[in-house]
Amino acid sequence: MNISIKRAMLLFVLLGSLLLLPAIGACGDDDETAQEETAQEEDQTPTDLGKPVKISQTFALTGPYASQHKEIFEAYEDYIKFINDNGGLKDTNGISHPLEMLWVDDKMEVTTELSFFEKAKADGSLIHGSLYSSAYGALLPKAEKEKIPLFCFSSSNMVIDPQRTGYSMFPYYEDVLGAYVDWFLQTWDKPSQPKLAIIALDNAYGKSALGSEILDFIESRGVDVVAKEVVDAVPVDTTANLIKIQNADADFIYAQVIAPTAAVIARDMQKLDIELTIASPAPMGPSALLDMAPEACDGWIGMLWAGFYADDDRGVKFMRDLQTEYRGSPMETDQYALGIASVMTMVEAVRLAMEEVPFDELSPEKVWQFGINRIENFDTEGILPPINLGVEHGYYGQNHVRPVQIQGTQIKWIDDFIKCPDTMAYKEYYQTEGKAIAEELAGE
Amino acid sequence: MDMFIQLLISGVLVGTVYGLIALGFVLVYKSSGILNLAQGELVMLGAYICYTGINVLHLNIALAFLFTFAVSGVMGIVISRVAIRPLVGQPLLSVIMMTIVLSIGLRGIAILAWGAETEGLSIFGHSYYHIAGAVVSEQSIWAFALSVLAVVAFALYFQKTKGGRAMRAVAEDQQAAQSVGIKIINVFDHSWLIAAVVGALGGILLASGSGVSIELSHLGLKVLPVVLIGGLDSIQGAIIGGVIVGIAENMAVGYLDPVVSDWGLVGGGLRNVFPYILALFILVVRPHGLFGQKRIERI
Amino acid sequence: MLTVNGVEVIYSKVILVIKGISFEVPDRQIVCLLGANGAGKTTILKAISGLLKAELGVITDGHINWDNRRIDRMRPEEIVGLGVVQVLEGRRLFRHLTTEDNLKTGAHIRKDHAVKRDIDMVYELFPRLNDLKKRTSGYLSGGEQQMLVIGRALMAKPQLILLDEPSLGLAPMLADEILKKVKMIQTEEGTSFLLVEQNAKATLEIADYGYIMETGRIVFEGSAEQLINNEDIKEFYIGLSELGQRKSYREVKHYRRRKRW
Amino acid sequence: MFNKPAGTFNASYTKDEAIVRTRTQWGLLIILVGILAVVPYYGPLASDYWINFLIYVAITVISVQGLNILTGYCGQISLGQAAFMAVGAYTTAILSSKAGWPFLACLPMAGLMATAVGFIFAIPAVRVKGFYLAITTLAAHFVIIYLIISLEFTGGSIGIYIERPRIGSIIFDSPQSFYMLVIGVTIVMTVFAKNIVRTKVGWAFIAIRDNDLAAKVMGVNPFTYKLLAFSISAFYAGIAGSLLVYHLQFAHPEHYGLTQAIWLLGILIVGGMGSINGAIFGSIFVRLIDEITNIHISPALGNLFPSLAGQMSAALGLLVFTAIVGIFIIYEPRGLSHRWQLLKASYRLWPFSYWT
Repeated sequence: MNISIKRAMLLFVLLGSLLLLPAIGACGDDDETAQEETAQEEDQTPTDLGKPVKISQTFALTGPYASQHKEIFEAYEDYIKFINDNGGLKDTNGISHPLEMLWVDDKMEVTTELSFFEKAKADGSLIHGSLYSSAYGALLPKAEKEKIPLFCFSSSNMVIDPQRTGYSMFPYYEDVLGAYVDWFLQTWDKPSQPKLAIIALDNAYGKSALGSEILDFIESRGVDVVAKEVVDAVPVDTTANLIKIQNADADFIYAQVIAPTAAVIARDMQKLDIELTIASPAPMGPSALLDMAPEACDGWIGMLWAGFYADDDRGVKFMRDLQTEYRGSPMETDQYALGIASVMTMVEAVRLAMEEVPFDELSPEKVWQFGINRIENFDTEGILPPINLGVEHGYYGQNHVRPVQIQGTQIKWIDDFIKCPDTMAYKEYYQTEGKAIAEELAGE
Repeated sequence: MDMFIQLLISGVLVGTVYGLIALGFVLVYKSSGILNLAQGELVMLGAYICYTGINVLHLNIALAFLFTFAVSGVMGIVISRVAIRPLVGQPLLSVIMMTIVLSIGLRGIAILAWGAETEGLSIFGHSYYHIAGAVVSEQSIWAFALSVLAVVAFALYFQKTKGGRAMRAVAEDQQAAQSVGIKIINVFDHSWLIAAVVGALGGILLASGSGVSIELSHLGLKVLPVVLIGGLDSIQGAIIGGVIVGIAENMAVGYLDPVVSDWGLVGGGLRNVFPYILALFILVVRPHGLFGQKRIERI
Repeated sequence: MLTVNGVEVIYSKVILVIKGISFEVPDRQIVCLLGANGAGKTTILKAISGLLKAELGVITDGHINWDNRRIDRMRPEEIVGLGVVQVLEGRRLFRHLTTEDNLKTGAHIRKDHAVKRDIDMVYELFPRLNDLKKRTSGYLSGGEQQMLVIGRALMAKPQLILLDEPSLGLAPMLADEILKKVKMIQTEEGTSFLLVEQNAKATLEIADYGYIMETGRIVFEGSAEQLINNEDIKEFYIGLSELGQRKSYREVKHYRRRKRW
Repeated sequence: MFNKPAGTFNASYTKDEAIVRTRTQWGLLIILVGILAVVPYYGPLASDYWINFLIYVAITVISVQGLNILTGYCGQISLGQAAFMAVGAYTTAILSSKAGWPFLACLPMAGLMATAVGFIFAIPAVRVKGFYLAITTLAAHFVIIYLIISLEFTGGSIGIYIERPRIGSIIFDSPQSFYMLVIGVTIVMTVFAKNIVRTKVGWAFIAIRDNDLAAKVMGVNPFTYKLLAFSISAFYAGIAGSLLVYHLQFAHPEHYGLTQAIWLLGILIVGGMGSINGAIFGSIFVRLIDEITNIHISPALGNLFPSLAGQMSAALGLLVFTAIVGIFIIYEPRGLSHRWQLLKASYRLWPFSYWT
């Protein structure tokens, strides 16, 4: 009896302490409100610091994309610190407002994602971002209904079309594959029909390279898709897949995978003595691949949207300085560059809206109307080609990729930005009808 | 034909590692009747510990292995004492949930300690050999050889030593084992220690190919079809089941993927699912796996 | 000497199985516990050997002493270490181990190197086991299995063996043989036994002292002769009436319902 | 069975079998339903954020009720519940977006489809027990998710968007109205579950859980009843999946991971197996803790230790789940519902609460 009482007490103490957790969370909130109050007080004194401007973003710091998302997370943090260290954002009255990022690790669970979205909305976030299609897809209907601008970091064409208040400013996976095919065909000089093999990760990201639309597109370019292989995120062995590719006599390979997968594929290719052109889209991360399989990855091509790699553009220098200042030394990872490009654009949308709308009237809808729709030829100074968002611009975001290659122990740009083809046959839909919907939304 | 042999040989090489990991799984099941769904996490942690040994503590490979075994062994004992001992006599669901919960907790600890990043773990050479018409990498030969060595060492331990006999006794009849003075909880500790160590070895061997990451724990789930096929309580079943799954995976990719691809399943991708489907079929025919003992139940 | 003093056992926190019993097993003696099914004989054995804890049974009152040390709070392996070994009911072998390995597990707690010699001693005692050394024990016959579990218990060099229903499911001849061996062990090795049996007649022939249990209580005790000569015992446990005739089951039951100790 | 108020005796079998036994209970029930109806409009929970949370809790309750019948009552461990939810979700998504079926047709169809799929996988599953069963249901999970992600008509890896549910001319467009719909379904499903477990079927389940061989001897065919339990459980999962997909308006295979199945089992343990109340308590308790940890604490912690932000927040949620479920398994395996019983008993027996 005594034991059970003790146990019960222990249980309640433990549960009680768990229930204390919200109190701790609330303490955090208190701090915020306290900050806000002090900020308000400071408002009255002419120190020029207003209430924070909030943007929100989710990351998946657990799960297969964790290492990429961590770099992106760091990029967001650094850039926001940079903005705040340089005086924050000015509103129409010339008062500066610090920038604040609300974020959460969604663990790739859609319910956390949705819950956070609602909380961010309630907390006054002006613009929201998520990193992958399955979460984005669930947020889009809600964002659309309330006209909250929603950024999807990387996505398949199918999820994001037609665009209304959701954006991906990076090219769609299908389009990147299309660009790779076109790019390869430029140097194809043999008389035979070129044969492509596709290796896809066994999840939504990977399998978007195997959709029927993109396969139709590739066929329309006169390329034969001879192998469609599906591999695990962290495979033990890809020999079987590669032998099939070898037997199918492929001429080039496209691997929609992440770095650990690429490392295994690279080693198995070396083992089986396969020497074909192989490329991957941005989530693969060539710098990570170089770390993991330095002896086998020579020649691997990355179709990147943005990145470092010994470029002397101002944007790249800026990122390097940012990393040196906040992280101690430049790490030069390509995911970081993507993160910077993304957060830059989000902040730019907020900044543009703040130029037009008085601070008190700022809302997600206003940011969408006066911010996003006014992003035209937004220059990230070389990180990305100029970005266009919004209704008037023919294209949403930017649709360029730039190939890099691992050469020995170096990663080098091997071509300039290439415009991606529109691989979706039904793309006409949002050029006409979709545009009408967007205009209608904008007109309200 | 060439492809067949290549697939067969790579299947056997990988399958042995699966068998090794499954061994730890079977051992815990036999001695304590607990389905260790955290085996995948033990595999993952083993790889991380070895990574720390090599890249942070700068140990040489032999020392790094010993370091890994020592740390994993201690971890196994701690798990056994903290999480498993209170479960004696609890219902099945509690036991299963405890190991699931344990697996989640271990993943949390790994993330806390190492972050969620992927690291390379290069401990074997990168040369390639042609054996019987197939190309095999040095890494997979090492993996095979070390797995076989570990399995043999373990089998000897299990058959010939006092500790091994105690484990077998507990596996057969816990109360009778207690009645001759065997301390059951010591045997639990023992079996978790071995499970953690063979898991860690499996982790190192797998990670030497695919790198160290949290996702390595998913490879632990591959053990489940292995033990379903081989039988939960059979050590030889674990090894043979491992090899069967290794081969089945490769054959599924090589020969079945194109078929199901034609049926409209995009790209096939049967590698992970096929062992489970195979296991389901085997279960329908033999509910206790190929080598599992049929338990006689009394009301 | 084993002393059980006022022990009460509760299962699963609700079922009172042993309602305060006391008895003792002097050194070098065979003491038997007789009683019907469900009287709590096995439970008291498990309470002594410490195996009760694994079955959600708890000793809630009283104490058990062995050589003036309290053992009721000890763990089973500690009790085995003190020389008290239980042989469980139902020939609980390690069925997939060989005969010899079974005997070796019996010596688990021992640290000395005389194990080999003791194995030979067991073979001497049970010559049949010698021929079956390498056989998987699950394939032995019932009698051989019973010999093996007793042999296995002997390997721990016990001073007291708690023997639970050794003749259960054995042919009468085999049962007698087993009991003879028990007597032999007692006289030759000086091991004392606490013997639980259904077969009262055969048991009382080898026992020195006996206790009768019913529904968790000791209702009668006495030396073996006293018990054999007691009319009631004859009636219920040996199944003979005064006239030496077997009574029908119905009559015994009827009588029993009427008469309570 | 100390769940009757002290001094209340049942004078007839009808009364003994009734779900709600006393007038007080009726009163409390009506008040509870009233509160549930008012919550989205007044009070501290009347925000989109909390309504979203409550909707999700209600959907969880439905799914856990199903799992409770299978695992808590019938004793069959299932790791496949998330996959059966996916079946319900995809049935709804496909019928609604491609065939234009209305809500009232999609919802039961989702349940039935999940039942059918559950039935197929139950055939190998009922032949095995214990650990083999657990892994068999795991296999079912992998196979189902694999099929969803690989087939064309399920939208494969892309997913399917669907419209808000509508009944006749009413569109459940606002969070509040959808909340009402979900709560309504949840109440119906809970009453249904309560009804199942107190009938002959329920007792057969319990007999099988406690000892299926004994049940067989007593004339309960374990095979049939296990199949039935699997089917009922899958039906609940299908309904829950259907509601979830209406809530998200988007079906995607990544939404139905193995983690979800594990969470459902965890909730069952925390709530207390074999208890209808337990499923409700568990869902609220675990989801609340999860919500607070993930959304509120973990970013705050991350901001506190910026250099470890990623690690901290990623690990926290996992460790908290481990802690909660682990503590319950070890210290209170009968879950919250048992605590609730004790509380009720001590209240009723007061001041003579020596019963515990």
